[in-house]
Amino acid sequence: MTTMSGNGMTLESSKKYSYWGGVWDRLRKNKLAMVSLVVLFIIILCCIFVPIFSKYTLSEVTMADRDQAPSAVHWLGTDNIGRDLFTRLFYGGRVSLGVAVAVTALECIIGVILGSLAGFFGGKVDTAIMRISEIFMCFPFLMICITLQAVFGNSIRTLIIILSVLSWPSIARIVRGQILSLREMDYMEACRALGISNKRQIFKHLFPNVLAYIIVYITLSMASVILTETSLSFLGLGVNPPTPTWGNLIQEARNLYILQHKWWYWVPPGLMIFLSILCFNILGDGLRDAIDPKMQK
Amino acid sequence: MKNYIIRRLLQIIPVFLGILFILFFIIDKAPGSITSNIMDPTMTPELKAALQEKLDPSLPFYVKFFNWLSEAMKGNFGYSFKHYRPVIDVIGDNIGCTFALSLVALIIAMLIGIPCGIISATKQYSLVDNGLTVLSLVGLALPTFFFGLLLLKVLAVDMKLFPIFGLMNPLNAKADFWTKLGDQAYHLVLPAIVLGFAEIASFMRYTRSSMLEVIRSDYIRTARAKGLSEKIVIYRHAFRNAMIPIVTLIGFRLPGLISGAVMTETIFSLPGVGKLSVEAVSTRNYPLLLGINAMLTLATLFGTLVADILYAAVDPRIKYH
Amino acid sequence: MSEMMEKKPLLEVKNLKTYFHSAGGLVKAVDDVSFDVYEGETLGIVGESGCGKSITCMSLARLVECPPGKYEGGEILFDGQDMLKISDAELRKIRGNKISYIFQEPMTSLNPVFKIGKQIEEVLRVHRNMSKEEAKKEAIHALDLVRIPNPERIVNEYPFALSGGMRQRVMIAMALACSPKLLVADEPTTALDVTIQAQVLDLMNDLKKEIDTSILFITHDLSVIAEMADRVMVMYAGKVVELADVNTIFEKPLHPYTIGLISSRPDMSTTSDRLNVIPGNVPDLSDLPTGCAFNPRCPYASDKCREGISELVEVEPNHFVRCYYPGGEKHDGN
Amino acid sequence: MVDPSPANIQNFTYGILEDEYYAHGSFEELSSKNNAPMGAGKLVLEGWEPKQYVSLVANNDYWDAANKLKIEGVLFTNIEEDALLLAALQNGDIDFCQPQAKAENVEQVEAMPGAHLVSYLANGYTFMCFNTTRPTLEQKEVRQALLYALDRPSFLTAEYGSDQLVSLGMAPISKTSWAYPGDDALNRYDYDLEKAAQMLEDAGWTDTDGDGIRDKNGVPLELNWLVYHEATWPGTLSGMAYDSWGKIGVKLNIQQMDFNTVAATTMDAAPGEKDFDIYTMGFSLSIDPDPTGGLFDADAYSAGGYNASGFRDEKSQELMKAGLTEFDQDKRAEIYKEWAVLQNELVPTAIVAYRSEIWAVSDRVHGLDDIGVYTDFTQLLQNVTLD
Repeated sequence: MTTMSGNGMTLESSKKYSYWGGVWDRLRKNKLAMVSLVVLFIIILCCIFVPIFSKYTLSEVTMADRDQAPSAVHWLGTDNIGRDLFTRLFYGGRVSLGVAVAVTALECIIGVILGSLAGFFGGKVDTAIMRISEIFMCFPFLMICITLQAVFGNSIRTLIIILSVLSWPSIARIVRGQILSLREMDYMEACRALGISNKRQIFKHLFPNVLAYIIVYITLSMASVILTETSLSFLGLGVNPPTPTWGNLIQEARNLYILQHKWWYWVPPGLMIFLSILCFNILGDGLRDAIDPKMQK
Repeated sequence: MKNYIIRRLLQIIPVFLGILFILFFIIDKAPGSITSNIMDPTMTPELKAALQEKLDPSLPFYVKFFNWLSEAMKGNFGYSFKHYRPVIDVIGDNIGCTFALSLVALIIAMLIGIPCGIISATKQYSLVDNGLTVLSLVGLALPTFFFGLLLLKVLAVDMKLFPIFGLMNPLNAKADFWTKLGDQAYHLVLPAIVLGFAEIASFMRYTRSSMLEVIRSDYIRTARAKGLSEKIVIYRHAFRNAMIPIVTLIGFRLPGLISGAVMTETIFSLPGVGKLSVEAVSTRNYPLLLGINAMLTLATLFGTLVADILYAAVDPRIKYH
Repeated sequence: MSEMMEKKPLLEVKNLKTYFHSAGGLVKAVDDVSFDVYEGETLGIVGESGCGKSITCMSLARLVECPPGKYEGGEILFDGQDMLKISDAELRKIRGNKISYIFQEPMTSLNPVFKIGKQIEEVLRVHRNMSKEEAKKEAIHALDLVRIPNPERIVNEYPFALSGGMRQRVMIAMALACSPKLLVADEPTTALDVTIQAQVLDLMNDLKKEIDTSILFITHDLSVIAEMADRVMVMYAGKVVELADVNTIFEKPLHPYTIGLISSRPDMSTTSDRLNVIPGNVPDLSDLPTGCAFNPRCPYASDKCREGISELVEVEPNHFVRCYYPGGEKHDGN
Repeated sequence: MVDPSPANIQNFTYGILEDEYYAHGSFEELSSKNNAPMGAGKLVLEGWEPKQYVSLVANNDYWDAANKLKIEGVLFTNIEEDALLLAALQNGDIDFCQPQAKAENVEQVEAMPGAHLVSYLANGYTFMCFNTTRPTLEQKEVRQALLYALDRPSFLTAEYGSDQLVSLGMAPISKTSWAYPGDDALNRYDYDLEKAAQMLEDAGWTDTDGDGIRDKNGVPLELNWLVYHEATWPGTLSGMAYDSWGKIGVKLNIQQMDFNTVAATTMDAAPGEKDFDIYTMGFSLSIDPDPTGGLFDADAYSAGGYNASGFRDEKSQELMKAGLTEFDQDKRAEIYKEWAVLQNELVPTAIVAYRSEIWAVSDRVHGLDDIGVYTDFTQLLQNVTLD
């Protein structure tokens, strides 16, 4: 209620309005995004606390109860050498999600730094970085994977390095595009007029605006890394056995007999992949709409 | 405009050579050789070493690079030992199927994705919008090979509506052109759906977000105030502006037309460039590998150039000098 | 000005209510507004931003985006039809043909990817189903009418190549192409600098006579009102608070808000170094004070004003005001 | 023909080639002739589409008129995804195919109306090669202990679904060969964890630093096992070993890579640079049991040689040479039996299994049912008739 006092007017707005508070309010209204956030949260929790839920390890072979359908003893059944699939599913989740987080983080660090430099300084720096990104985008993804994995060994670490080194250009282009358009804005003109240093301009003024786009990119990149890991496992380039990942667990589906008769081999990993990617994408969309309803992708 | 294109073309050459040079460096590091795959017990080590030297002489990689480049300039992309044929012919065999498959998939994706994007943008947050969004996200969430296998199992193996494998039925190898074409199209239906489904999602989301931005602008209100029908306002005025980012998306998809889709080609036993490049890598067939990658790199670089040209063609405000 | 009265009103707006159902609650943007527009007349609507003048004029051709907007009630009689009831098809025949609009922001009101000519021809082809060639000739004629230099070239230009003033002229050409009966101008000159503003206003006046159209002119700029309007309607917080011919409004304003508005205009004669200001801010439409919305800022407000609001009363011929104490009569102030 | 040797018989498998046609200048010229082969066989190449089909028609003027084909020809179609072979057969697109020898495939063929099964034990084996030049694996006892600690019979049922299709591998001679010493002469290395642990203790591998992994003179018993993804059985076997060996203090790292890289790191690498402890592969053998130049031949320990393990044993070399100079098959059998028992005991390369081959044949095809280990289907084509 506006109250009148003296000749001035004090205006108490009903709540402290912060940018991210607003984003969260709008996101909360998007039911789909909320559901996916909850689903993702549950999946992540299961992956973290799997040792508590299950008394088996991911590599424990018990030939006696091999090839069992889901039962009270093995909640999600066992594979052809009697390893407990419930444990392997969520250890696999740890690896798959872990790789996704690591790749996305690394890719964003490289991409954002190079993108900001290209966008902010423009000119030769911009063309140089863009040409480099073009080179990286032209690389035959497969050939690089096989070679680097063959040279550096097939560990999760190599997989993360390869995936992030090959996919930073996309975030770099997004960040560059944003900074190019933001740089022309009047408030940046003001910054320059006030003599604010380049570094401060980038991180204090430009970065928060670009942050919104980066967050959207992060959710969508999580989904695409999980998918990439699955396709790498299809070609046998995924993580070394016996470490399970959702990608290599679902390869069982390639056998029509198992597809038909031993559904518990491939349904749970398939479901996990499907749900996590779907939720990340819905969240990404929801976030984009919440951050700026008419934001350009 | 013309000298802009020439300038861009000149820029492509150094990038192209740079990529190939790095590629040579990487291939040189790859363990294994052309003859590692030969498991014939009667093949003595000496014979194997001689064959290896013949096919892939152990020169430093930059020497090999210039030899290859000078030959490639003359159009001779080398010989594929495994296929007993020049690299050009081997690529030629596989590119037709990949091009047809990817083109059909791209067309499916655009014909379905773009209208859906427009509909869900004009009815934002309605049931239709949410429904279409989730449906398109399902397309993105299914790994291609998984979706392909299920489709193949249900439609081809169980219901026998579509062929199970291959690009053509060998029995009508000698049939006239049109039956052969029809047969190949019939074989490409399922793979195109699989390949197109994921693309639908990206086209839809691109169109939706760019339409959302355009729909609230002043000139749309002017168009309505001029007494134009809603359809004309949306499809002529709004979409004509929203089309600009989508056109660039198509430009970036061009390389995909010939890079092939490994998983779809493997599941449906199609002779595609995707599978060919995997095979070339695992058998360390360097001449074939370089041939494919040279082609793909050129396609990618041209793709970006075409995207920019399309951008200028569609948006009058853009003028390249 | 009085002989206007006998003429039949071109447009009759009766108790128009256009509300907005936004997340923050119900916003009564246009709350029970009634007025008429006569043929050949220029009715000015003035008020601070957020007083509902734009929504009023947009409602005339149902151009308010619903949802979140909604036409709660009232009638808009034009050419014997109620604009709120007629079908979309009927409505479209009127928009751009009998009622056309000019908007505030010329830079973004034209479609950036279509040529100027095409955007004008579109109106002609839809409403006058002219052939391509005829429409093109007519478009060139329209551009000439709005005094745009060498129209043959401009017809093939894109909007980005033109200045703000030129684009506004194109908007006017487009609006008047079908010689509409009513031209609704929503702050057409606000975004233009002063010199261009004057040219555009002259142009509109000349064209008004030439095409015998009436103009509904919306602005917050009193000097523009003084120059353009025959009659003036003052709006505040979604309601009409005063309506009279232009001279009466400037010489003898009766509603305290109008008085405040007129007196806050700087003019050469005042010597005091402080401009007098209407205290306070424009009220939040979703959280209006009870009674007369102006009472918190009104020096003459009394308890009566805080409980209820008077009707629009014709205190003098053709001079309506919505205030219990028109002219700020003395009262015991309780 | 170089010098007389009983093994030269395998050189006849290439068939007779027309001298003039195959005269060639450059290497490319010769190898491009592969696209237009000229042979003297029962079939003639009629047409082909790369990666799709090869069509061969009956050779009407075949020299042995009595054995001319009774059918028009044979059409080979390319099906990438192994899982689709049986579906294509059921659909009638193909008449016969060779799916993987697994119980699930046998079960599907037997349940398929209009198709039947032909199966036999194949001439070849899958093996697990130890790098005997490594300190961890140079002792015979350690290799034997690792075998005792690997439940191979269970692996056979897990991977192939039933033990009719495969039999436990014990010696580097095909079980179907006349030179096979017979199961009772060989050690099965039955699964016995305690025995394995004890053997490691006796061999001096004890867990001195208490980290759960045995070590000796500071070297931990940690092994790198290279598997390729093109087949599923290496993954299964290594998965089981990871678990059971872990229980007796052996640390196992499994490295998955493509076939070419495995071959390159093991066989093609120069001696001393063969960077592996264990690798698994499957070999199909030639018709003669002579093992020279193979996995166990000390002279084959070179870049590109098949003996990646670096195994050298004088007795084994002597026996191999003796086998090549003896022309009486019974005497040769005795030499190779003795040689096989020696390898079964030294175990530089452990034989995992002798696998079967199965053919799924449509009922409308007659005359193909006696495909056998040494009779390829091409040798039966003249008896084939179709409904």
